[in-house]
Amino acid sequence: ETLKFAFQGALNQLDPYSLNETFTLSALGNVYEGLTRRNENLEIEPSLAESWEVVEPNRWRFHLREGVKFHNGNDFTAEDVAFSVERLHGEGSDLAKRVGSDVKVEIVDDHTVDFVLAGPNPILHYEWDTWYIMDKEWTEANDAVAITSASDTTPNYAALHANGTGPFKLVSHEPGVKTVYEKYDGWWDEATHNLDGVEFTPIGSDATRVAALLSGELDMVYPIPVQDVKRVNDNAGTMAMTGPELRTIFLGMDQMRDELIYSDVKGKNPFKDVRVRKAFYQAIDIEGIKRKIMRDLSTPSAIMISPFLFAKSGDFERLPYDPDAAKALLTEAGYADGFSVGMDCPNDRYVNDEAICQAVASMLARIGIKVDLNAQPKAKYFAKVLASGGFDTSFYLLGWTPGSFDSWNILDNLIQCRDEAGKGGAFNLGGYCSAEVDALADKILVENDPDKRDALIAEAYTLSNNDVAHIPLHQQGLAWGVAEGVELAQRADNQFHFRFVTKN
Amino acid sequence: MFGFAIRRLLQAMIVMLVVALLAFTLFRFVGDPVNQMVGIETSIEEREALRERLGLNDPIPVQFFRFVTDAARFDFGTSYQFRQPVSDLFAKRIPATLELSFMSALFALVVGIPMGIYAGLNREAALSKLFLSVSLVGISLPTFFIGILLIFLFSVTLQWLPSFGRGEVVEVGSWWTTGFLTISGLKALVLPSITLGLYQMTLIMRLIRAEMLEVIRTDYIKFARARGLPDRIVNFRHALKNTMVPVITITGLQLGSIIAFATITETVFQWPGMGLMFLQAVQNVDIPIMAAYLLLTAFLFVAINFIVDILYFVIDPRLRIGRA
Amino acid sequence: MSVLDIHDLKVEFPGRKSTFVAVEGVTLKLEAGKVLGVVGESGAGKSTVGNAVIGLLQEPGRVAEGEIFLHGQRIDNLPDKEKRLMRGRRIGMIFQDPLTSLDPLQTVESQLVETIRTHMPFNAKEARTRAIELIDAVGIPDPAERIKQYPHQFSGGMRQRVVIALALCAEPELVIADEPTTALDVSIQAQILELMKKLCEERNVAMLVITHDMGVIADITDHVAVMYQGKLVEYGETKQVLGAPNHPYTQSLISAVPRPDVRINRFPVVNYIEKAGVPTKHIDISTHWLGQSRNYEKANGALLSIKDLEMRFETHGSIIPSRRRYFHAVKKVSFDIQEGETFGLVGESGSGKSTIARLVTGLYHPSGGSILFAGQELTSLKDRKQVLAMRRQMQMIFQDPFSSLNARMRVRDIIAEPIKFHKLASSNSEVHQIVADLLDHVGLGAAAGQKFPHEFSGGQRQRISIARALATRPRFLICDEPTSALDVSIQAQILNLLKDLQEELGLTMLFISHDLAVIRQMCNRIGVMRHGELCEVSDCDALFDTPQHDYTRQLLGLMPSLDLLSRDKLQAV
Amino acid sequence: MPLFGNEDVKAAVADRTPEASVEPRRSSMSAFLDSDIFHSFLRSKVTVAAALGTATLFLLALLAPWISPHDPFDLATLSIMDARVPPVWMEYADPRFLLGTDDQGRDLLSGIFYGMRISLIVGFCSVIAAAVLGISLGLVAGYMGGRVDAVIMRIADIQLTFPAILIALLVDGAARGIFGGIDREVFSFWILIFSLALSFWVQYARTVRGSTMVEKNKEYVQAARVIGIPSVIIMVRHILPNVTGPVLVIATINLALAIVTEATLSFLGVGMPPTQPSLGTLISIGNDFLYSGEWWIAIFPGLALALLVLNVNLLGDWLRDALNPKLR
Ligand SMILES: Nc1ncnc2c1ncn2[C@@H]1O[C@H](COP(=O)(O)OP(=O)(O)OP(=O)(O)O)[C@@H](O)[C@H]1O
Ligand SMILES: Nc1ncnc2c1ncn2[C@@H]1O[C@H](COP(=O)(O)OP(=O)(O)OP(=O)(O)O)[C@@H](O)[C@H]1O
Ligand SMILES: [Mg+2]
Ligand SMILES: [Mg+2]
Repeated sequence: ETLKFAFQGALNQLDPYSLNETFTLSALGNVYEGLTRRNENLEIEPSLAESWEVVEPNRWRFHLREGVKFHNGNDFTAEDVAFSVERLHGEGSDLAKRVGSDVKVEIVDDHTVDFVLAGPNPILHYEWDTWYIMDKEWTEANDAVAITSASDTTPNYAALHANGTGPFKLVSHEPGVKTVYEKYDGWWDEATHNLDGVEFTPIGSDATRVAALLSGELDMVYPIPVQDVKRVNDNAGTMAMTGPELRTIFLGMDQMRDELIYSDVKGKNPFKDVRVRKAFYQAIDIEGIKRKIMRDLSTPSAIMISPFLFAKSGDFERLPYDPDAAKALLTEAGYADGFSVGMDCPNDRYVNDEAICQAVASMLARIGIKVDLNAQPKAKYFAKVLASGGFDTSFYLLGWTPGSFDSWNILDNLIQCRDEAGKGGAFNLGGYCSAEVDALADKILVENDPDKRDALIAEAYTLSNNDVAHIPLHQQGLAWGVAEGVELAQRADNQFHFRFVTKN
Repeated sequence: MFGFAIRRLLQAMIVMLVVALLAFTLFRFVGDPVNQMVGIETSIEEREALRERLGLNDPIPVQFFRFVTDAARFDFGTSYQFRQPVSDLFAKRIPATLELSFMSALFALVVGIPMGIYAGLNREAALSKLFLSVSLVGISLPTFFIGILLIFLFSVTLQWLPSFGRGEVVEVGSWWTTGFLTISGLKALVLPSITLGLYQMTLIMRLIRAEMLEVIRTDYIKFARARGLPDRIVNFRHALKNTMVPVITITGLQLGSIIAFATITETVFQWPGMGLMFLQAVQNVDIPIMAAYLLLTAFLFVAINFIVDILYFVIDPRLRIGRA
Repeated sequence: MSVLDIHDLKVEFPGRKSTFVAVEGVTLKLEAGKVLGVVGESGAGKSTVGNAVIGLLQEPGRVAEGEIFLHGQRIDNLPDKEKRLMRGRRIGMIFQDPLTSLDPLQTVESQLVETIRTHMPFNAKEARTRAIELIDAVGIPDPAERIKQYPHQFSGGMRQRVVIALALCAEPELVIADEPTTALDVSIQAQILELMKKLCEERNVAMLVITHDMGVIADITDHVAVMYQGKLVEYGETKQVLGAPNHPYTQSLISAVPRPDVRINRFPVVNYIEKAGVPTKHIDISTHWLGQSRNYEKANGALLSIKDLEMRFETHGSIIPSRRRYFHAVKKVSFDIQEGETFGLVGESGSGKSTIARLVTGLYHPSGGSILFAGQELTSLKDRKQVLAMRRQMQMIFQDPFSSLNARMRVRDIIAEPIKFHKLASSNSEVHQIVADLLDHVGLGAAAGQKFPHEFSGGQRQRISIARALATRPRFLICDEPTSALDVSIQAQILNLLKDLQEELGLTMLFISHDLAVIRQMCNRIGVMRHGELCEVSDCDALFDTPQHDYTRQLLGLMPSLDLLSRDKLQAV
Repeated sequence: MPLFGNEDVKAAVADRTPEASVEPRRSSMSAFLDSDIFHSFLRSKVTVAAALGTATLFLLALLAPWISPHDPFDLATLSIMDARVPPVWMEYADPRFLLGTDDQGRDLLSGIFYGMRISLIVGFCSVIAAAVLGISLGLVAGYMGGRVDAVIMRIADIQLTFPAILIALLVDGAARGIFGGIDREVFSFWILIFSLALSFWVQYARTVRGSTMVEKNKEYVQAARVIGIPSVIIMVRHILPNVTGPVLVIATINLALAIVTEATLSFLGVGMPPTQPSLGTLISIGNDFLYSGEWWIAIFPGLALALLVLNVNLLGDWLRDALNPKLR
């Protein structure tokens, strides 16, 4: 059987280290494998490593699977792992943080590798399911050791070809047009799928993508717009698979500058006042957004992480939707007549991102805040609001999935203090800063006891929630369209792996 | 004729140079390419280093000079998104766009010309008025909307024709892929060609009609009738041929804009051509692709113009001999 | 039996509000081998008769009454298909303008061959042979070669010959020629008329010649029909009609024709033709506005003095100077015009007459030589004030009354513009007065100022042009073929008006025309031009009586003999 | 030698009729009502219908703030809970919203009125800007000739290689790059007008240049020069009024084209922002809801757009034929 599927974005190139982006990693995850992998429920499983243990607090030992062969027939050995770490740290790598730069690799024997750390790190291997192991000989033979950089005039061999150990081989790849995979007969694991091949086409336009599914041309498309879920379900021969996604969508406010860039308030920054932030929070009718914009395909969230990734998330509650209270808070803060503020929003990144921003704008209008919405494609949006753009925003919408599926990633990236240049919480665009939270984060990083760790994390969230550091909105839902007869696993991290597919 | 060709060629080169300058300067201000090349977690120092390596910190004239000399060698650099030479990417995409444009132009001409002739010769006939009114719909609805409605009707509801892509393509030689040789390839061409060609068809039809109306009032047509020539000869050999001169100009220009408008059609039908790549490049601020696309469109346009000028010589003896 | 027999023809054009009757009650007969001329002023319905015969009346025109017979067969009510078969085969047609009558994209051969093969059972080769014969017959040298060329490679005269060949190629019984020579030069006109007459006699073809040129009528026709406002007012043998016209319209028409042989003071204007509107007012120059500030210093010597004037046009531009090509339109021309005199310039088309006028008025900048006006060298004037002062003294009246007035401006604004621009009046109301006055003087009446140019006839428009020229209170007036676009009758009125104004205002004039007869009536001295050179300058009478230059003699020889014309009512000087 | 056109023949006829010169002047209005153009207008039923249709739509757009049941720009009046209400004749409808609401709870009917207003404003402004630019350059190129002409026409050539869509994408990107975080609501409008004008001016310039080259050789221009009037005044006062006929036709067609192009640009994301939706923005928003059964969000604005453009095009069509002297 051949599976034909489409995704909204393109698989631009095949080098597994050059782009840290969910879809690219997911697509390459069918060809390449990491030392670990995650199953349907996102639990970590052995993959190229059969098992591992922390032999000393700072030394992790990985026992590699024997008899594994790359698609070109080469054997998989410890050499390849060491090589992959080296390459991962090479210039132009986008995934260098997968293995910290202070981590040393020691080859014990052909199938045993030690990782020596500078300090304890309980979550060392959490993101290793997307750190793919490459074949040393193949890479060197094809002169692909250096990771592609845009200034190179000849393309990196690894950007156009792939040689992994995974369940599928790459047959052909035309970036932006079509990618063809074929079943790898020599895979070490037992195949639970029944596919002979897979054909991937990127289809950017939502309507066209849905049409292609409805007309029976494709077996699977994702994502499908939430509004089309019903249509896909009603259509004979197709159905929509929905489920929660790990990504948390939230609003952020510039609390760092002394005067907002985009506002009619001059000389001071209203967002420095927690009452204003709280007013914004309470003005938002999250249920309305859930029902009307997300069509119930979202989970309103009280904290910045998905409940699936944090055991104590049930302890938190959202501030109630209460425009009157919001108005009162504003008045109290001295903005009885409201003020205007510019809002930055992507329009092709998250599910219904622009519609959410518009809805937020009209909700805020009710408490007297005039929002000037600037919604633009993600490339332009990120260029503006991220560090490289000088955090050029006053009020923004952002989504975040912690790559390690762990709260420390959130604290580190989104909540920790940062300086003007972005040192510290690099994606803490609003520049929220609390010494107490930062201190907690440091403790969390090195805490090996899971229960204590969770308690510390809960404390950090409570502190930042009290400060209304951000306004968490919801975890958006996943919606995949599947043709009848196709069964697959929908992982909450929005990765699509062919090994879970059966088609008849 | 030779001198004329040389002169046109020179002008074309100047046009290309100016376009290059425009493309280059405009793109220097669009977004930040570095952000596109690296992942979200790359540090600021790393970004700065990359910026330096790409030459994005060089003085602008240096960058422009590099741009032009490279472009002259068909080297448009490496795409930020795809990490591949832009020229290779385009080489793969050009067949798709050209085949689509060709089919649309064919559709526009094959349907538009006879309708235009008919409407011009039978000004008051009911059928002419019907042609005119119906064709107006073609220019009254935005292309993307027509495309979406066609998909809705023919792909989703009737399931006759595919809604996206080129279908199966066959390689012809080492550098061309064609959809003309397979059933699915031909089927895939139908909807996009109609969507793209509808507007041009309307224009061509109206243009021919208007020209026809004028030409059949000229003295030489009157004289041709006075000579007792049959209507067929008068209408086709004399009138139609004389309408061709302006029609060729406009059609030529329209062909250029077919290629440009393909952007939208390709987006709607996920047609893997240059336009689709360009639009994605705009969204991802992939400067090398954008620059190459603009230069390429300009080049195609200039080339078409050149051909149109040469066609004049073939059609209009006054020029052929007058210039020699 | 006569070839063509038109009986009581009425042609109408149904319009939006009313039906316009273009031709009514026309009855004509034409015998084989004879030439019938149809004359009449513009719009009289001449072409309509021709079109009705060949069945090509323009929409929505139709034959409302009457019958047309060709060799006794009724043809006006034939079905379309048979009409088409008759066209070209039995009736040939020649139109006025050879430049536009031929399809520019087809060779002469293909046009001839297709016509021949449409009407005759020839194969391609035979048709080609016949085409070459025809081209030869109409006097084009080297027919086998020339036939392969395109129309634009032929001169105007040759193209008209091709048109004639096309009209004759199926040996029709009747040829209709609608103003066949109006677009051509006098010399070529004579050749073409000669050719047509010859062919007509040789092949025993009947010919209907439509024209408004009395010269053509006198030259080639056997019978003549005079039309006026769609009606046939006179019909008879040419000699009789021209020599002793019966109808007052014919009389007035004939009297208005300028003659080379007699010089008259004023043309007899017969009011039958056109109401000139308000009678022109006499101007007392000493009290009138036009007389104010006319105290120009009397030029010592000539008012206008041209020396070695040269004009070259670049015909082929190039960056390399040696590769540029020039056309020498005016070569070393020198002449003087005295104050108060009228100087005439004649010559064939393209001889450089208009170019000289433009050089004098400053529309072109000369390539060499000098132009002295009232002692001032014009080409060296730099100061804008001085230039304007000069411009004001020189005005021009153009040939084409239809394009010389801005269609989007009211007549009063057209005339007021120069007054305002040169600040010749102190207030708006004064401007108004002056405009009204000027309109009175050119015989239009002040009310005309409210209208737009398109509401006027050609003659009336030319009067507006004159009023505009007068508005700057000029001293020197250039008239570039001011009447060549007009009917003879209207021409007479305009020439009268110019004469009157010149007398009253003491204007100096440069009068350009290709019509020797008109020149003779208007000028004191005459210059003859050819190929950009001035061949001869002499006094008017001397030129006509004792021409010096060969070319002048040739020109005089080409003038149609108007001996037949009635000489009644002419006041010879 | 003159060729007598039909018009001229008619003038000659008027010449003969004694009344011609003494006829009292009629008012320009009654002259218009009596003119051929007006009558050809009345004769064509389609055109009359198109004119009425256009007038109605223009009026609706003009009066949008007064006749719309809701103010779609006033965000404070929107409630997300009103989102995607179907038109009144369908199930689950809300009588407040005649044609239903869009995904933000905006009343579609009001949205269409306002959207039409914005589409028309964008259309008119860009057409006027393009016409002013094109006419000026065309006049100068045609009148001056030579090098000036060559330069202007080469610029036009270069311009032609960039269709409106490309220009808008470029201008939009460049503007964002240069002005940084621009206020989309304000800038989109100007960017649209700028890009549309930039891509339309060439047509005007070419047409006007062509007619100017014909006109400048006419004798009335020479007459003005003989009087001494400076070139600029000749261009503006004498030539300009004589070359406006075709310009009017182009302008009408361009208005329709501008509205459609604006819609397309909205689809590509560089048109008017959703907070100030034009018809095109409304369609591209509704486009996402075409398959989900909420067809009215795209179809009603689409119909309005098609009606508007169709009517304007029909008028343009008629105008083209009516003003073409060669076809009379
Ligand atoms: N197609 C038409 N529609 C309406 N009126 C027409 C048409 N053709 C000619 N006429 C009118 O018929 C009358 C006669 O026109 P015709 O062309 O026969 O004049 P003519 O004597 O040939 O004049 P000219 O010397 O200017 O050629 C004119 O008044 C003209 O306005
Ligand atoms: N602007 C110009 N550029 C090039 N050639 C020109 C230009 N103006 C006039 N000529 C040429 O100069 C020659 C003289 O033209 P001119 O108009 O003076 O002739 P003319 O004697 O007035 O003829 P006509 O009787 O036809 O008016 C012609 O061959 C004409 O083609
Ligand atoms: Mg006539
Ligand atoms: Mg002349």
